[in-house]
Amino acid sequence: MIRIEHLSKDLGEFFLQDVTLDIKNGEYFMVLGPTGAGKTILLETIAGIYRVDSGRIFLDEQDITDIPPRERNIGMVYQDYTLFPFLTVEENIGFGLKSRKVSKREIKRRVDELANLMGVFHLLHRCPGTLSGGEQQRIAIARALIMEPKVLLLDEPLSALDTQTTERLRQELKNVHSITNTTIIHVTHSFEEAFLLGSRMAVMDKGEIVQVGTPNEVFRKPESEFAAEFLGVGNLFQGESRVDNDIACIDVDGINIVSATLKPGTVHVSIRPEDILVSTKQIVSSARNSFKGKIASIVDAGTILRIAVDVGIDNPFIVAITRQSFDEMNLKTGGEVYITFKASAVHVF
Amino acid sequence: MIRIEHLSKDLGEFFLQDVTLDIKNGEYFMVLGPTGAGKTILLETIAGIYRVDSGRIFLDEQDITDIPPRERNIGMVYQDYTLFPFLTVEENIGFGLKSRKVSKREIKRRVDELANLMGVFHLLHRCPGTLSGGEQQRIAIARALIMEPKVLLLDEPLSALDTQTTERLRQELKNVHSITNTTIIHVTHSFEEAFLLGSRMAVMDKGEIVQVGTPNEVFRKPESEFAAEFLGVGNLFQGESRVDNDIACIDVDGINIVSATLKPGTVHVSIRPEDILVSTKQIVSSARNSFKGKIASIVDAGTILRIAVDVGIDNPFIVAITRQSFDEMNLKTGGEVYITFKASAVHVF
Amino acid sequence: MLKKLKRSKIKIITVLSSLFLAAFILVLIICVVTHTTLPALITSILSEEIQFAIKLSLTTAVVSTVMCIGISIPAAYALARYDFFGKSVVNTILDAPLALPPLVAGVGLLILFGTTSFGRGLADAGLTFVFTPLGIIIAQFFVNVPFMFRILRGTFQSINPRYEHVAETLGCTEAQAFWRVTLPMSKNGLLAGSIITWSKGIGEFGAALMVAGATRMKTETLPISLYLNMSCGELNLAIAAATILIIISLISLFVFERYGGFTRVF
Amino acid sequence: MLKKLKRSKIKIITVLSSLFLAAFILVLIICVVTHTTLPALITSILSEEIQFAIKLSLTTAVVSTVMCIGISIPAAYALARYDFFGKSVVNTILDAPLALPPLVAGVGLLILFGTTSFGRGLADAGLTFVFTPLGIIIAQFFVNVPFMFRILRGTFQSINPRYEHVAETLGCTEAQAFWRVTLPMSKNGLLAGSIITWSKGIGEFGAALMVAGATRMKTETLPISLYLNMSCGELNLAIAAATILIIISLISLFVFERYGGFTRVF
Repeated sequence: MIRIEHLSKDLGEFFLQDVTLDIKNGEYFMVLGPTGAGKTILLETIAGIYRVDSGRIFLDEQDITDIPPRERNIGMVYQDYTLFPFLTVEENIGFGLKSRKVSKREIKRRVDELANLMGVFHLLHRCPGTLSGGEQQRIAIARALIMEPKVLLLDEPLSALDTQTTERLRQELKNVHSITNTTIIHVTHSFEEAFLLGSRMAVMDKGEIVQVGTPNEVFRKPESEFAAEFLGVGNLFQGESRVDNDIACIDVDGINIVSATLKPGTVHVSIRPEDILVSTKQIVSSARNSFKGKIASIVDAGTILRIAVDVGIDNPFIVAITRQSFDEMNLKTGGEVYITFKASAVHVF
Repeated sequence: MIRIEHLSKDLGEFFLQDVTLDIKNGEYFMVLGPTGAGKTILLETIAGIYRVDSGRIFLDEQDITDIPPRERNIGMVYQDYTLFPFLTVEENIGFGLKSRKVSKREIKRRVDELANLMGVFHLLHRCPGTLSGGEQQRIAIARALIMEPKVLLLDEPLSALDTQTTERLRQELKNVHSITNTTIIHVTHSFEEAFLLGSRMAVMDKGEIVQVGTPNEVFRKPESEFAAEFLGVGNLFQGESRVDNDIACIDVDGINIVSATLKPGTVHVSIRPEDILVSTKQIVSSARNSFKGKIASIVDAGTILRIAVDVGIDNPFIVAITRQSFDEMNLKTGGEVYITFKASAVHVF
Repeated sequence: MLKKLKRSKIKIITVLSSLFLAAFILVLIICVVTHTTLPALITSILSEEIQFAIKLSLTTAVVSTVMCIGISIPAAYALARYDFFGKSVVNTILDAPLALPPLVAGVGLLILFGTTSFGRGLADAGLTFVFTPLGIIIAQFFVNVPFMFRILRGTFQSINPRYEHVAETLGCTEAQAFWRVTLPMSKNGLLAGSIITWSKGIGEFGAALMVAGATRMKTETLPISLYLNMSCGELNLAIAAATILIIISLISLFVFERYGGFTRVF
Repeated sequence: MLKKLKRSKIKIITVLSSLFLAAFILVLIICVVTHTTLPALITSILSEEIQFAIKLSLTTAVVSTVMCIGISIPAAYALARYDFFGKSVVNTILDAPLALPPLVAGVGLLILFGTTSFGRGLADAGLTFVFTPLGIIIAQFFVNVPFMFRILRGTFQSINPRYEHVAETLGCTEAQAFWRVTLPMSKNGLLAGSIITWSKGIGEFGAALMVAGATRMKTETLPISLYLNMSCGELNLAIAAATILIIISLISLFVFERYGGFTRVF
């Protein structure tokens, strides 16, 4: 639907280098990368704000490389909301339709509709300056959506918000996507966000796309050292969490992982490889999680070794241990071991 | 030597409230507190830069509350060095003696001496703007020391420096103190610094002194919730570290703690209570540290319990476990348990 | 207490200096406005001559301010947003009238419009600048345009271009984005710039004197009126003109500072 | 390429506006300096009258600049470092001469020194300001002191008071700390302020005209000379005066911007 071919753009501090991407119709596509990776300039180039140095952009097979932003029908939402401070919320949301010379009545109708969808109807007569970050971001999204864009570009839309608001807005973004079925390109530096929202994702570094795939693929098989480092390769699982008696019990492919984070429903679970103990005998201890498994592989990384332990679920646990421990315990591929970790080491999101 | 009685000073954003302190001759006194606790204004009031609202300051039994800074003979070194940019390093160090109308030859002699002591002799003809933070801080200290002050006030002297420079300068501050035997009051927000340098310390919060004592006393027995919180009460020990074959072995009162931080000599060791496992049987695992001990006390803190385990050294280990673990293991005061923690969980400084 | 006083000696001296300077300025202004009696002042203000001067001053200043706005908006926008060859040279040249004495600017305008073929061409087309109110307008424009330009450049620089970018994705052309977003957001800067340009235009003397001369009831603005009446000893009329000028300048200064103008000038 | 041009239409228009404005200013300056021939210019500059005007302008401007420095250093220091009752009022009053037309300031000075008992007292003591070079100095001082004041206030504000604190712990009194630390650190601001005050002093016309009058070879500064010679058609002498004024103002502007003066003014 959007096809980007060999796109390059140099703005001095930020730049894009030979970016090629193919984004499908209705996809929720995430772009993940550290600060300065060129994520924002990628969006701005897609929106038509900067002219490309070289390369082509196609939207629905039409070459849009040289047409101005207003003819592209691509919506853009910046991290800092950029609501027009001299207009009311209503006028902000209706801004785009006014450009299109839509009748006042029709504008009113559409604004009300979008305001309802984004839950900002009660704010229509307020000025943006007095609103919270979450409210402003909702309005900015409504303002973009009212144009019924073919593609909606979100530039770190959640990064300036507090945790609670972030979680609520994530859910709303999911809803917006499923209701409007708009293609969304969402830029973020949060791995969690990419995982929770994206149907596919790209990892960017220094103006280049280093990997594209489903979040799961990218996470399981990072194709470069940068991706591995940036994603903090470790143990990531999906499961069903039940909260009971101040503790959460998460069913992951049949095994139960206990966590101190009390979040029910379908969740993701991650455990840092350094937080897991390996032992050859079962441990009775204060640690709430203990599983028996087989060593699937051993990777020697100098003073640290990474051991993959298969405990009978889809993906093995990765455990990092020191060379001394490894030598003392005499571990071998295929050997039977126990892995143990505390409930507080289980990160749930 | 310095006696501060009921000192109050209100500068709006920062303030002191009824501060009383007694600092002995030749002491290395630390003042620890978070940003905004009023640490800098305490030093500035001692130096005489601000007039007090109420209270008295005595230096060697003489009331100095109302005499101007230049007659107090108290040196001051700020965090941001405040070297005079239009003077050479030599002129900076000699600045104070020039005020005292010391002869040029004598100034030259003393500047050379101090520059040697602080290891900045080779920089004497440079301008401060071109020097590194560590060099600038050394010069600032030399500039204060040349006045042979009765008291040297250091306002977070190491906080703007990188880790390596910080460690070197810490050692040099120790040396300066033992060579010159000047009374030093050193303000910091780093607990490590207070522990490494201070013979006594005060904890400040919101313009008040909340506790005074040796670093060990303050750390072991925080007298307020703030102090406990700020100091991050946990397991802190001193020991001798031997580095051998990529691992450090630290002798603490006869037991050997293994750490991944390779720092030899006399060191401090801390382990977060959450990072320690308790078990009723010995664990054979990848964890490098395991000790047998007796439960000395159990403190119920809601969903978390803090268990003190005496392993035969001066201070018990504090272990934090969840209520579930506690109930399952049926732990009792006096019971025998094993504590286990990984080498990577041992923080050495 | 004695010690306290002793220690703050430098504070006392410096604060007294500032008070002395402020008093000097205040006394001077009061000297002018109290130099005549209120009835005489009112009579003078209502005189035909002063009424003419007020009207001429107000209209020329309004026209020159509009001209300043008209050229400064695009020029300031170009220097705030775009990079182009010779940008820094243009910036420096646009600062020049700030340093140039107004009298010299007036002589320059007189030569340009009075002696060159360009000026004669304009005169043939009906635009005579020499010794006419048009000359007053061009003098005010030339002297004040760098102020307006600097204020607007600062204002545009302070507006994140992302606002324009968003407007473009919402169906605006670049020009529409400027008109519908950037300009409304520059309201305060524009207001502050306009008021100070207008006020300085009303007070302009040296440049206007050179180009337009000092002809009673023809090119007699308030400063020219002040000058003419001081010259021929009509003190009441002179004070009336001066008083009106003081009131206008103080009110504009107040409005200007209120809208944060000074922070935008440089 | 055609599309590219079309899309950057607004850039082209705005950049052209700025170039047009710069060209206008440049042409005007060139008009003045090329209005006479070089030999005539040199002869005029060497004439007794212009030589007198140059000397008078330089000396009065130097004296008034020194006076501005003398009062601005303590006044600006007070407003940068201390809080005192009436501080914001003092700040506002010190801004007033920026908005006041110089002509009005001149009338005020004339009334203050010419008609009040204070002025007569000064005259009896030998300090006659009216129609004397002393009047030129006081006029330049009054009009320019707010510039100097603002530049120095900005400079002092930008210097962390901790430098003075440290100097005091190193044996300085407050005054010594200011003299040995703050003043050397203010060098650039002081230099920028002095050059612009001096340059503006040399160009001062309206206020000086009112207080000191325009008497040939007595109160004839460069602007007054320009005015007198323009009035009586001595074009070569007038252009000579204007050319010197242009050179002085452009050089000062260059020095001023080099020392970052504008960033300190407001």
